[in-house]
Amino acid sequence: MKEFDFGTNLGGAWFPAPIFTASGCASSGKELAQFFALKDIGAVVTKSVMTKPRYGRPTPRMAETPSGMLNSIGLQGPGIDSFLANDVPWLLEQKARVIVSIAGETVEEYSTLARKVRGISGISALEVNISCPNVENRGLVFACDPEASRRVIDGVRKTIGGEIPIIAKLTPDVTNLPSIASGVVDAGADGLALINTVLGMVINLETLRPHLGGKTGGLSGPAIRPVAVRAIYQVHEALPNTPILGMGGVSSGRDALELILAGASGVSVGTASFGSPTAIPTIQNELRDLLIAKGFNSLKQAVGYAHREVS
Amino acid sequence: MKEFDFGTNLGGAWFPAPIFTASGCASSGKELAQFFALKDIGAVVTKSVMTKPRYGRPTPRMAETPSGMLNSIGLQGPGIDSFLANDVPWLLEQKARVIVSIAGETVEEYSTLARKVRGISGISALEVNISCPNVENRGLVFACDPEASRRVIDGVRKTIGGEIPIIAKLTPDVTNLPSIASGVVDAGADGLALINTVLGMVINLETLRPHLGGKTGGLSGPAIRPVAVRAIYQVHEALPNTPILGMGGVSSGRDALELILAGASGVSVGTASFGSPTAIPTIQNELRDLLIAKGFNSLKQAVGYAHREVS
Amino acid sequence: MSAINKSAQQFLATIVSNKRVGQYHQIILQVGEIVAACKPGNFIAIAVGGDNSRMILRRAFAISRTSHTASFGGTLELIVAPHGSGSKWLCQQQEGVELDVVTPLGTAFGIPTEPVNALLVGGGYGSAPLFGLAEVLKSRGCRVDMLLGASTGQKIYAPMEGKRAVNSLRIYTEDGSVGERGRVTDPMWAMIEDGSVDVIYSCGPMAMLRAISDLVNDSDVVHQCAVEEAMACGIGICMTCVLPVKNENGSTSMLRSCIDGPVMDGSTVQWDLVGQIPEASQ
Amino acid sequence: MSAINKSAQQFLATIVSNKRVGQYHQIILQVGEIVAACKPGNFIAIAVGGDNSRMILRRAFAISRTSHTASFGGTLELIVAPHGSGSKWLCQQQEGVELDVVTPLGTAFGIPTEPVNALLVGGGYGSAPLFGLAEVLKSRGCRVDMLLGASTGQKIYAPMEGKRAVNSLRIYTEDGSVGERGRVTDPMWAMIEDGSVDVIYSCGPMAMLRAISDLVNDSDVVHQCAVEEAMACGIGICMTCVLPVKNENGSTSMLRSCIDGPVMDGSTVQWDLVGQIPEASQ
Ligand SMILES: Cc1cc2nc3c(=O)[nH]c(=O)nc-3n(C[C@H](O)[C@H](O)[C@H](O)COP(=O)(O)OP(=O)(O)OC[C@H]3O[C@@H](n4cnc5c(N)ncnc54)[C@H](O)[C@@H]3O)c2cc1C
Ligand SMILES: Cc1cc2nc3c(=O)[nH]c(=O)nc-3n(C[C@H](O)[C@H](O)[C@H](O)COP(=O)(O)OP(=O)(O)OC[C@H]3O[C@@H](n4cnc5c(N)ncnc54)[C@H](O)[C@@H]3O)c2cc1C
Ligand SMILES: Cc1cc2nc3c(=O)[nH]c(=O)nc-3n(C[C@H](O)[C@H](O)[C@H](O)COP(=O)(O)O)c2cc1C
Ligand SMILES: Cc1cc2nc3c(=O)[nH]c(=O)nc-3n(C[C@H](O)[C@H](O)[C@H](O)COP(=O)(O)O)c2cc1C
Ligand code: FES
Ligand code: FES
Repeated sequence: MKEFDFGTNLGGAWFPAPIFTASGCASSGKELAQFFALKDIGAVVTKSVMTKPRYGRPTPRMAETPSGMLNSIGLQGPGIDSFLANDVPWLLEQKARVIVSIAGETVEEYSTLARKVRGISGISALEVNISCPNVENRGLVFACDPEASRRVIDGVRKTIGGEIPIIAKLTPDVTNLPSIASGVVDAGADGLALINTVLGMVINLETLRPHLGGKTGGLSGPAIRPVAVRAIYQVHEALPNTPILGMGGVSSGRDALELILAGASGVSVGTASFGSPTAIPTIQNELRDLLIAKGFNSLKQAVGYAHREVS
Repeated sequence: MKEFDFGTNLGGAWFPAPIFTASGCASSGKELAQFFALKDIGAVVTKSVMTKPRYGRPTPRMAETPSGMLNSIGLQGPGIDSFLANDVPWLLEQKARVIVSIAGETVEEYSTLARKVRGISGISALEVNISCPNVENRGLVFACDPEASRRVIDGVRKTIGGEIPIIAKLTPDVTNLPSIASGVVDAGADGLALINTVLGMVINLETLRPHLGGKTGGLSGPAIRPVAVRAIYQVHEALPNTPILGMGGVSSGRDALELILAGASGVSVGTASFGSPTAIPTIQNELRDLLIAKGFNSLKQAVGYAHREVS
Repeated sequence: MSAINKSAQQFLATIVSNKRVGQYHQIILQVGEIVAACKPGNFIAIAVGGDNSRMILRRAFAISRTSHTASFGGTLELIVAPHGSGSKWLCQQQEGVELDVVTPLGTAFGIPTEPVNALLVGGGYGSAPLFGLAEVLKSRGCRVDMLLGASTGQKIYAPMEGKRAVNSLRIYTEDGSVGERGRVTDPMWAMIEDGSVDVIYSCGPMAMLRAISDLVNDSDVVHQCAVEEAMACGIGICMTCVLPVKNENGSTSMLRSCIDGPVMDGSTVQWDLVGQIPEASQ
Repeated sequence: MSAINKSAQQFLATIVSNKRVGQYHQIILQVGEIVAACKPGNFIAIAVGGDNSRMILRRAFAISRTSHTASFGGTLELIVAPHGSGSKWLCQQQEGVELDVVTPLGTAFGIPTEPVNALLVGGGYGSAPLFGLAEVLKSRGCRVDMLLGASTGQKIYAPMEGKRAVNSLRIYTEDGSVGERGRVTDPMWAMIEDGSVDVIYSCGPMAMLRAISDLVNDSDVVHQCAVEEAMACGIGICMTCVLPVKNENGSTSMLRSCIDGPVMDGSTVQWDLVGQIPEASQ
């Protein structure tokens, strides 16, 4: 019997397994290393980093909701220089595959960040989180604006050249996701990350005001899984040749399989790690067993399988 | 002590209490009448009706998801003539307040429906469900298209005149909800119903294909409550004088209060009735007790309270 | 008030006992006076998972038998297969636990006014409501034959007391582990042909119900089947549970299997259209 | 491997006992050898609601005391207030139930190397970790005084055995139902002024911790406080639990109270900035 092939490919980068951390849900990896070896999972996607150090948003920064949670962290972080000098070398020492996520407030900031990332070797891919407010356009989120999305990716593409794959991370909070997706692919994205959190709010019934310091927050967790599956399915249908890194509410192997069948070549696990620090290796093992039980010889065979006609 | 005032007003129509059924989640009322008296709740919002009888979508039409469900009913119904001849008179006989929900495939169909509704007396308001595919524009949902949304409401406004309030029901699956909302208000909507279901999908792990007959479906239930609260808050902020009928994941009095504080003048309860046929009167009682416990003298005082500065 | 589900109520029912029987759980619920309104074919809808459950919909189960006991008053018996998370949760609940239930729901099996020859056909836990039905039919002087089938013997539910209520019982399993190897439909054609059957009552997987409908198609045998469609509400308000049913005038309606069923006239169900949409309009 | 939470593990812990004590529940968990790594100040994160829970995040509880018994091996004691749905669920779980836990998490109270005069101040269930701490301090030759406060007597947690470990114990309630009417901070200024306190260890509501910090501000007294911020992950990966803390160079960092706390140096926490964002960058 041929051995089961669990490896996956995202725009040229190869990973031995398809389950990754989700940006912002694993910090820079150190904290999870106590619970499992980072090299055993597909890759560590690091928290979106900006040019300068950032304090983020005021607390409270989270609210639990039915089968989900809201967060409004506001991209607190050390800034790209400290991140590249300290966090990336540590991750590479652990033999983890590293996907660096960057976030900016202007088209220019993304290019600057990409240039700095390009200078470091050993990074597997660049995730470009464009679900951030564009300060040059009334704070409108880049990924909500087809033109701004394209410009960000175009700038990053020109900076990065062909060195590492560029994965554009999109928000589901748009009227026409496939059109935003094809815009960024035209601009040079090698892959897409779907989905970022869904915009939500909780009112605190003690204060009678929005609970989060940032008022609105991003909804994640199992509650949004059907939205993630739909988004991945729609985009895979429109762009069958563009690899997708799927995410949104995955907390078991069967959840991950849903996203893969819909069209994801890899799956990031975010909120589930908050509920269980060992969620990622557990999900990865469950997925492998499930794929084998369903008769697949490789992960690749299962990617987008839900689109095929029933024979 | 002054008596607590639980009444509410939606674009001119008055209701003795603020909890309503949600369109499509109470059929035409008869089925719930076994569990409570329809006259005791704010109003019955009937299932969106079209001009002709409709079979709807193929089964399976539902999938349970974490703290939510997907449905793809596809507006099965008897058609407007049978509906107005049979269902409305029965509801009026029960002394229920009736909000008729209409749905169309063309701008013209909405006007036709509105004309027929205008001919019947005793109806409290008209809910115009524009979260339907527009057959004249590649099936693009009306409420995803600012121009089509405006044209539907404009047509209905001209037909209805000022006889009964028009409430436009919007989908949250858009990039800029406040702009769609202000477009339909400009076109003549007296109020807004927020939110319709969120587009989602579930893959069946036995067949490895989309579970629903209609492939995608609408996500409802507690999972989407944070999205509803955010949508209502955003739209109330943009249009503080437009009454909102809120809905999305309400299954207790505290949930209803969240929507009201965010800006809803009335609250429809949909999916919760599937889990419990007595959900609506229970929620209505809980809400009343909670408002009184929080020190409000009237429902009206609480509407949009979360927007006020903390003193 | 309307005529739909006119005896139905939502209330708390206490589990009186919960026993494993083969691959099923026999669960007895204390329900009080409402037991008198529960007829064979009706079902009960149960909230699952407790207060903090992420499962927001009720689960439907056929009422297997009803009784009145001195110690518990009116009780209902359910036969539950631990299938997914909701039914597994239910099977784990112990004696004394209170369940939030809505019952009696849906249509009941029609009981003939005159004594007839009745054939009761059950697949898997589909046999559950047939034993209660058998008792009623016997009390009306009917002859009651029963055919039960399942993939394997562990999935045959046929309690001792139940067997006493029928004139004959034959069991079929696909693996031959209990009874004869084969399917319940195997002997049916012969029984229909020799005129020993007036009415068939069936409950089980949709494929079985369809096969029976096909068999009786050209005969005079009446076929009442209890269908099982995925239900979100169980009370007629969501339209998820529809089945294509032929009207008198030849047109097709999508009827709700929760209120126009679960018991339906097998000859009117358009089995070939299940999961599809009729082309013409109603 | 990294140095963060280096003794922490995720495992199933069995409830050995669950007793109501005033308005709290005292819950004892069997945890095995890991008990040796649990220090006063550390906390445990518990998954709540069972398999089908709509609550997806763990709940954090201070480890009140640890022990080694012949019958159960290593055990942890928790004092749980039934607050919202998660803690209420926990308080309802019976002996024998297995809980999914992660522990020991976070920083511990610093133990002085020389005997000192220690004042332990607890608000509500905040007294829980102080009794375990008191035992450690006593064994190092410290003098241990304790002040406990709450709104009402039912919310004072002060077990018999605990009382034996301290040199003095004074209780304050706002309604005067137990001990003196007033707040724990009332007698503190005098105690600090007469030099009878070297270190204060505090645990309780943020307002109490802040009030104590303000009191000791101009003194030489060291103040170690266990903070309580809403935590999504408890292990340092989500950044929800941050507090503004002053660095040596005068700048402010937003530190994670789950891994850089819960025990923090009260003099470095910028209490006036809690819930806000420092203006300058780090
Ligand atoms: C009228 C009626 C009578 C029934 N009688 C019995 C009985 O006597 N004994 C018994 O064991 N089962 C019976 N069933 C099936 C039972 O309702 C399902 O097994 C149960 O709902 C599965 O829930 P779950 O959470 O375990 O599975 P999941 O697959 O996790 O359920 C997910 C969702 O799908 C629905 N669903 C899944 N399978 C079925 C199914 N087969 N039929 C309907 N809905 C389904 C569930 O209700 C739920 O909403 C009956 C169903 C109906 C409609
Ligand atoms: C380090 C630490 C130690 C703690 N020690 C104890 C203890 O020994 N005994 C005790 O009774 N409680 C303790 N708490 C508080 C306890 O974690 C909360 O009461 C509990 O999380 C409330 O959950 P719930 O589901 O009952 O309430 P809900 O209000 O329904 O919880 C909703 C969400 O908010 C969070 N949350 C709510 N209140 C608090 C709070 N006060 N602190 C932190 N998060 C909160 C919950 O974790 C959950 O994610 C501690 C908290 C922390 C951070
Ligand atoms: C606390 C938190 C912080 C996050 N931070 C980031 C971030 O910095 N960059 C990013 O692209 N996505 C961020 N996300 C989104 C996640 O990467 C992921 O897209 C989303 O949470 C859906 O996956 P999940 O349901 O598995 O969490 C964050 C999510 C959470 C919950
Ligand atoms: C089964 C089902 C059918 C629905 N049908 C309609 C409909 O016909 N017209 C409409 O405007 N909304 C329809 N909706 C949307 C609801 O009215 C409501 O906007 C949505 O479900 C959110 O509320 P909830 O979470 O309380 O269910 C339907 C929802 C469900 C679950
Ligand atoms: S299950 Fe809702 S209509 Fe039948
Ligand atoms: S709770 Fe997640 S970082 Fe502290």
